[in-house]
Amino acid sequence: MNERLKQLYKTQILTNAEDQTYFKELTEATHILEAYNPMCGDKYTLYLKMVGEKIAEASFKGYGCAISRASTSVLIKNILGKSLQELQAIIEQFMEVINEESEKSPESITADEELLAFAGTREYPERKKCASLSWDELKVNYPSELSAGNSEDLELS
Amino acid sequence: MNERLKQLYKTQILTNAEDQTYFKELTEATHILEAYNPMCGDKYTLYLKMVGEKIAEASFKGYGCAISRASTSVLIKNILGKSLQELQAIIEQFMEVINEESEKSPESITADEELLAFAGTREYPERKKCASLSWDELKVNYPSELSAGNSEDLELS
Amino acid sequence: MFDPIAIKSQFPIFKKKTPNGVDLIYLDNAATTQKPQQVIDAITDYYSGYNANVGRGTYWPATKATGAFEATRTKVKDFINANSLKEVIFTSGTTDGINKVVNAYLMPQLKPGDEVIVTEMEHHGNFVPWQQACIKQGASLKMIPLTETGDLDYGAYDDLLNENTQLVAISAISNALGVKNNLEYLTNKAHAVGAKVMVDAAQLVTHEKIDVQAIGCDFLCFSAHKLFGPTGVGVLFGKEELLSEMPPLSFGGGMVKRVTLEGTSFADLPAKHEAGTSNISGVIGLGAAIDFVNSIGIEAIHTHTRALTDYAIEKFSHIEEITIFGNPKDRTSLVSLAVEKAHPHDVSAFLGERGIAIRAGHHCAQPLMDYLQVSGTCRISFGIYNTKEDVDRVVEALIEVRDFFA
Amino acid sequence: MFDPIAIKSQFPIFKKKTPNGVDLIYLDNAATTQKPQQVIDAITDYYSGYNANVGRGTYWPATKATGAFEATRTKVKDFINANSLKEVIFTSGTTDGINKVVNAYLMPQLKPGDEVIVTEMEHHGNFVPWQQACIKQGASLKMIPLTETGDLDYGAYDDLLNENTQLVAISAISNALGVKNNLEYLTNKAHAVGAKVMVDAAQLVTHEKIDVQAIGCDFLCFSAHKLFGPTGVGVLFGKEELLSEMPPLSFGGGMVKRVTLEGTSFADLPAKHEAGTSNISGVIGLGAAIDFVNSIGIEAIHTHTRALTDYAIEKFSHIEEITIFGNPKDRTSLVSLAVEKAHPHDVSAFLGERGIAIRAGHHCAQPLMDYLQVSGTCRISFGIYNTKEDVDRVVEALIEVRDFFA
Ligand SMILES: Cc1ncc(COP(=O)(O)O)c(C=O)c1O
Ligand SMILES: Cc1ncc(COP(=O)(O)O)c(C=O)c1O
Repeated sequence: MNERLKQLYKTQILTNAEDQTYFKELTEATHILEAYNPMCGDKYTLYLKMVGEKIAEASFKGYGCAISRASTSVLIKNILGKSLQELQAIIEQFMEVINEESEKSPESITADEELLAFAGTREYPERKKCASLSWDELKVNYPSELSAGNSEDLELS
Repeated sequence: MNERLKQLYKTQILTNAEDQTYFKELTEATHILEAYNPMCGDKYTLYLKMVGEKIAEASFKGYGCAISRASTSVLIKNILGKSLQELQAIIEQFMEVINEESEKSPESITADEELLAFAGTREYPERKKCASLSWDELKVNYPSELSAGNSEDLELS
Repeated sequence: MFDPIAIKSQFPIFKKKTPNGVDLIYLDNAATTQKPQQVIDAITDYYSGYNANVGRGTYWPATKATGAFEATRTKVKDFINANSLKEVIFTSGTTDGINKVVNAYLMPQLKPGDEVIVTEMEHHGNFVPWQQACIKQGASLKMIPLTETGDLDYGAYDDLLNENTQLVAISAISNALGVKNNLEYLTNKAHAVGAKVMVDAAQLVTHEKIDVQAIGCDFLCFSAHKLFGPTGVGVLFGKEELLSEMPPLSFGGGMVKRVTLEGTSFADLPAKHEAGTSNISGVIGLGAAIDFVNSIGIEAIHTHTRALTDYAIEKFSHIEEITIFGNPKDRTSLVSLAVEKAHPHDVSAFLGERGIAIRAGHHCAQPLMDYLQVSGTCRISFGIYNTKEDVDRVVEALIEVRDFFA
Repeated sequence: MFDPIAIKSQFPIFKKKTPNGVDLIYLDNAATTQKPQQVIDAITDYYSGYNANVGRGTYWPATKATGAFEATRTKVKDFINANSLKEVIFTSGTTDGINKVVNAYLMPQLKPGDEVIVTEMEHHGNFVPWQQACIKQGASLKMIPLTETGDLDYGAYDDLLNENTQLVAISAISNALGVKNNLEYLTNKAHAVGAKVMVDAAQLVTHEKIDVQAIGCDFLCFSAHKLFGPTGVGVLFGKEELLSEMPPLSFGGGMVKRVTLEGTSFADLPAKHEAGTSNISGVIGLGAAIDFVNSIGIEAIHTHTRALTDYAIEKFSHIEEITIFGNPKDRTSLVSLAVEKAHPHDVSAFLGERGIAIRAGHHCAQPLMDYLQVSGTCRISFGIYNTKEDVDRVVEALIEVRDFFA
């Protein structure tokens, strides 16, 4: 097997993909978002419970490949307890780690091994969306979603 | 102007195109056919009155270019008083005159100048359908049409 | 500098001779435009280099194909100044887009007593679908008449509008007269009574900048093949609010979230309205066509084809046996005419002999032919590769036709 | 002799390397097939040499384009053994054909109490349109269940049929299981209760001879892009009697006889059902694709892809961690499988690294996924250019995936 791919799937990703800690529904969620990749069908529901300005609790459910699942798990882990302001910074940092056009090396952006594991997608444009799926959803929709909430269409999905 | 085209439109065709003799409705028609070329919109209604086995009366109305109108006029002229059997032979002869793949020269097929005038379309594939429009309609539809009659959709056309 | 000769050299068809051995002078641009090499290459590159279905596979070349396909959506959005990518739906052409809006948007809400307004100059593609919907639902189809000059009768339009008007469907430019309609006016008035507006931009797209936000229309359709792009692909613009509220244009793969025996939930915009495998090579080719147009500049194209139209009118009007149809305030892109004693098809045949391709017939606008009281016209429609010399050759040919049939 | 290597050399994409620098092993043929040079050339020749709209102009190149366009109709007629050219309607694809039949044929007559039957293995394209029509009209959608082997439960089908059944919509070959259905049986039984039959031949067309008269079906659809042809074009076959009685599939230019404000009379078949400018290059490309298939022989293709399917099943079944979905009596063209512990998308990503293009996901067949109780599968679908060596390379790759995720 190709060493580059093995690199990408290295233990960090497989471990996080199998981690069940945050893989559950959050019945008291104040905000529910849906990250969906129509290209492959991967889909995650993200549950957030805001208390004041902070994300007090978070979890996810859904279906997808090892990369998207691991990245969603890592996302949840990273936003817990954070304010919306902090959230934005975290998301931007991650986006830069996986951005193949970034001038910075991944290691110069963060020292977090779990985040760095996804830098491998810099060489895999096809898998970049897997890594960023849930992060994109939060980035694009949190300003409106976090103020309004949105569970439309979720009955069927 | 191109001499070949002038040849095609030579007096025979222009004269027949302007001939009003058969350009009328036939209220006592026993059979009505519609020759329509969707490519250009040319359309002729052919009226036939069968008495016994013979075409006792015939006429046409419609709209089209000089070639299609002349050929329809010549068609009517040629089938008047003919039996269905004779009709078939006349149509086949005309088709051969305009058939660019025929091995026979037009002059060896007929001596009728009015029919020969259309031999020019052998060199004009784009105009062949103009020459054969009404003839085709009669050829394709007379077996069924002449036994059943068909004036469907004519109200609007 | 705008140089039609240099532009023409990018269109491979003009390197061919007609069967008569003469150069092709193509003046049926309103029917379809010729294709520049870069559009043809875009299609060939896709089929030869990265052919795959889009929006599904995670392998190369599927990812590359999806990228190229979606890149066109961005190009279209910018080209027509839509608000977002969600407002750009790929269809198989103008007619397809209009039919789908009729079926999915209008039909479910149209009831007896409702009214739909079209114009007397509409192409059948923007006439028959609305008419048939009205017949089916017991609603009324109203027609904005033309004045003597061939302009829309705007006063009559104002009178037709009322609170029963559900929708107004109008061509931006008539494909048979070249009349340019005042879309902003028509749209504003329609909105004032709560009616929606569909703009048929089939002819506009290749001659003038489209700005859907400036027009304010609710829907707008065009076909790629009239914009130097491939056949079988078009665009439906719709305001996001409408597109997201209305039922899907059609149903199938790629436009669903979840399907069970009992029901289906639909994907978000724009996927919701794009069922099944799209015309992928067509969409990619449309993207190349937009790049091509942008490289020349739509304003420059507009200036050029309008100048040709003015030049042609001026020239034709000196020939007494020629009748030019319409004399509107704002005419562009084409001229419709008749030659005394010569049937339009014979005129087009004679011109065809000289390699001049024009269109004779009713131009899919029979109500307009009824208004003009003719069964057809000769239409000379311009594109970026045409020149004043082309017009001069048409004039020569028309004079000979006139003399022959005189 | 059937020689897949020689055939493959006619497909330019296989001369390319993937971004990883390896050869492409294309095994997503059920999604779309690759295009041979002669199909690409047919499209290029049209755009470069005789581009014009069809069915209208009397000038060259319009006459040549019309001839090439209509020649395809004859090729399709012979290819599917239709009775006449009137039964061959060009659409923009399978999904488009089905949606249009639903709208124009089924909807106007469907009433509460009526029933429509589909199968549990349908592609969304032959499922959601019927479902939505039933929901709209208050009719019931019934589903033929599958047996444990993945075959249709023919006994259950017999029980579902009754005098309320209006239509039965069935795939000829399931795009997710490769099950071949007994079309003659299904059609005969449906006709016995007076129901019409729509066959979705999207997968059949490239693997087996279609004979609409032998099947006896009322409608049949397929897409050119799964038959080595272009995207954006497909065929709807319909029995002449039905096509001539039903209202037009859509409305616009080219399908009318006469249009007035009050009403419209429609053209004869097949023009009646083809509104607007068709996908001309697509239709011409489809003609070239049929020529290509005929030059090889559809029987030879069938033998080859079925042998590959058998070979793959035999090989995969030796790997314990692989689950092959379905075990039907008649399977052809593809294999759907799962690798223990590895998500299908990860499997396809690993295979993609080696230049092996397979499809992972629900294959637009969510009801079938529910039946299989999975969220997706890995699908390996064969085409004429595939070989046993391709299968061997898939086996190697699957073993590595298994080991990696173990
Ligand atoms: C069985 C089946 N039906 C319908 C379709 C839809 O075909 P298209 O996307 O070309 O409209 C497909 C292909 O995706 C299919 O496999
Ligand atoms: C004004 C107008 N509307 C609609 C159409 C139909 O476009 P298409 O045939 O590409 O669907 C045309 C072109 O024929 C047109 O000129």
